Amino acid sequence: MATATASIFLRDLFALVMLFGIFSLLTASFFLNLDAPDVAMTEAAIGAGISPILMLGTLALIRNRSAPRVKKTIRATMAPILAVTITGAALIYASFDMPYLADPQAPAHNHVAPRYIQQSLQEIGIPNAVTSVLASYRGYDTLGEVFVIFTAGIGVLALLGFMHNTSGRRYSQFADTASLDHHTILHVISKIAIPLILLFAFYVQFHGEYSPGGGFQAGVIFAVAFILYAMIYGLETVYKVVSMRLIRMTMVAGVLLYAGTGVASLFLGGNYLDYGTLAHEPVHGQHLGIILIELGVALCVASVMLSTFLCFAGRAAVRPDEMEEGDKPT
Amino acid sequence: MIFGLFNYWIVILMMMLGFYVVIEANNLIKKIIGLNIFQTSVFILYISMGKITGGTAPILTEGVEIYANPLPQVLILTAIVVGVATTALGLALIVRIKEAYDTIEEDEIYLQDRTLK
Amino acid sequence: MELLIDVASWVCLLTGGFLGITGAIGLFRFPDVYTRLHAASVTDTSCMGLIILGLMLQAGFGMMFLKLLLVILILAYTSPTVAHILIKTARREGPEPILDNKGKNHRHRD
Amino acid sequence: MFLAVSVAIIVVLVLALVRAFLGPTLFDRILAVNMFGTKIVLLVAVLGVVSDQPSFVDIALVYALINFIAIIAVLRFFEYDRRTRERKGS
Repeated sequence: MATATASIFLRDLFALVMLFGIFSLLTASFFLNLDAPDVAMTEAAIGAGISPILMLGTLALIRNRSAPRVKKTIRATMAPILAVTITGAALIYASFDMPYLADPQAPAHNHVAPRYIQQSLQEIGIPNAVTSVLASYRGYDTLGEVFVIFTAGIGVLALLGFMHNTSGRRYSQFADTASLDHHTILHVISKIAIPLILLFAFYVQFHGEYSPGGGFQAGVIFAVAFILYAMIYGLETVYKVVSMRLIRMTMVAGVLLYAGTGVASLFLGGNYLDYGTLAHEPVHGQHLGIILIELGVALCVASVMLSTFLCFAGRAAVRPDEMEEGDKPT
Repeated sequence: MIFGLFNYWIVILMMMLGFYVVIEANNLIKKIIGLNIFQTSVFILYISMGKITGGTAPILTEGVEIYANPLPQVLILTAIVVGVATTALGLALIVRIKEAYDTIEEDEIYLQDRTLK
Repeated sequence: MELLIDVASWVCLLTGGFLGITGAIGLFRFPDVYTRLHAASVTDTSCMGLIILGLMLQAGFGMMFLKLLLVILILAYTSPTVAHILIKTARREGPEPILDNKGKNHRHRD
Repeated sequence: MFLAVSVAIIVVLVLALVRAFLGPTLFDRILAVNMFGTKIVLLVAVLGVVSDQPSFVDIALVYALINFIAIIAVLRFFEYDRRTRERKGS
């Protein structure tokens, strides 16, 4: 099923991005078929939502939609094909030693997984094993991932965000302000939709212990709601709600909340990120700790995604070649 | 039953497609998309390893004994979000490259670098 | 009673599936984007409604029922909106619609 | 019965996919993408009812919302493009 779309060899970049969206949706349903609803939700929200939006933002900024046809020598065409074929053949040869799909005897199922599945209900007390592994057993990993996301967010800010000033006054003269303002129906519908999306994000966040969901997904959905708002009502309107400064603050606050939970458990006599000490009973402590760090993850992810989008959009609103000569970044 | 391995073959096929796009494409955005396809194939590899016969989604409920392996799912869940964050970084770099070189074709950038020297 | 509900839901599901396929065929048979959108969006919305209605009847009242209701609501809002905006943008930017000899081919701008 | 519906949806999916590949204009592709998204939502909902997991319907909801937003983003992109051209023209 997923192979169908994998063959993306189009020259038109725009169509490429559209097909990439389809590809992600297909992958997500693939995950669902393989019993991974959490991952499917993440992939749908990210792959079909955020990444096409960012790619479109890039396309809007670089302004050429199609890649030119390049004449290549035979060697330049054959070499990649050869390399790919050899690697693929080697990998297929290697796959003969792998366990079959869904084989219960596979080594992956026999080491730590049974313990997670059997014990997590007593130790952590929440039904969604993915959440308990994510937040508690593998808390260190997740902390690291959050830091990576945070760093990437800072990187994008450093690369694209320096033309922002937080009040947004700079681009009022070139403004691409209220962007889709002549689509009345869209305005009405999105006014209904945005609170719904926000509500749904909260549901995903706080119900994530019982059903698929959690900080990562909720953060993305939350950011997507604001992105929709920005796309329909324009950047300036968004800055009235959340200023760039606020987004940066929440970005840091999310990471600090996560790390701080770990430090708090350290002070209360446990190991780092060992939430059992946060309350009188270990299970309650685990609950509290998971809620706290999921909140931190959601804050960080949401603000990173939002700031990335706003960087791209803000860049599109003030184009360097349309600015005064003196304004150009050096 | 050798067809029990078909998930690996799908993964390998996708991985090689992504790989091919990455090394063949001249356009930087196409490269990023190739990278994403490669990444997705790795995700599918992990998730398909977590699948287990007769299992259900790892949300513990009464009366269900077999669950899919939660560990690869956790790894991939975070990897997806990290993946999009790094993709965003790559795209931001592309925007800056476009501003600096006025092109996003790899050979033209190379040519400009050569002539500068 | 149970049989009645079952039959009703089957009818809904089958009609929905049939409509979906009709829309997809329309996506191929029609000559330009406007007629294709006509084929797709009308059947799309009704197909969605019917299939989810059938599922709701199958699921019985409960959490599932409410969530499916929410899905219907959201799709019923968004799907026609998307069709509307798509056609508006296409009219402004995209190709001219194919009209017969009597039809006028003004491009409207606002 | 569920099987029949799933097969119907999958047929539609394949057809929409082909349209997205062929699509002479961009709008055909967007249309196909939209249709694809809606049908995936339906497929996930059917899957949720069959396996009796209400949480799958949550995922269907996410798909529906994301699909809507992605299409809006595409159209916003067109709008932006048009404005840039107009600004350059004037």
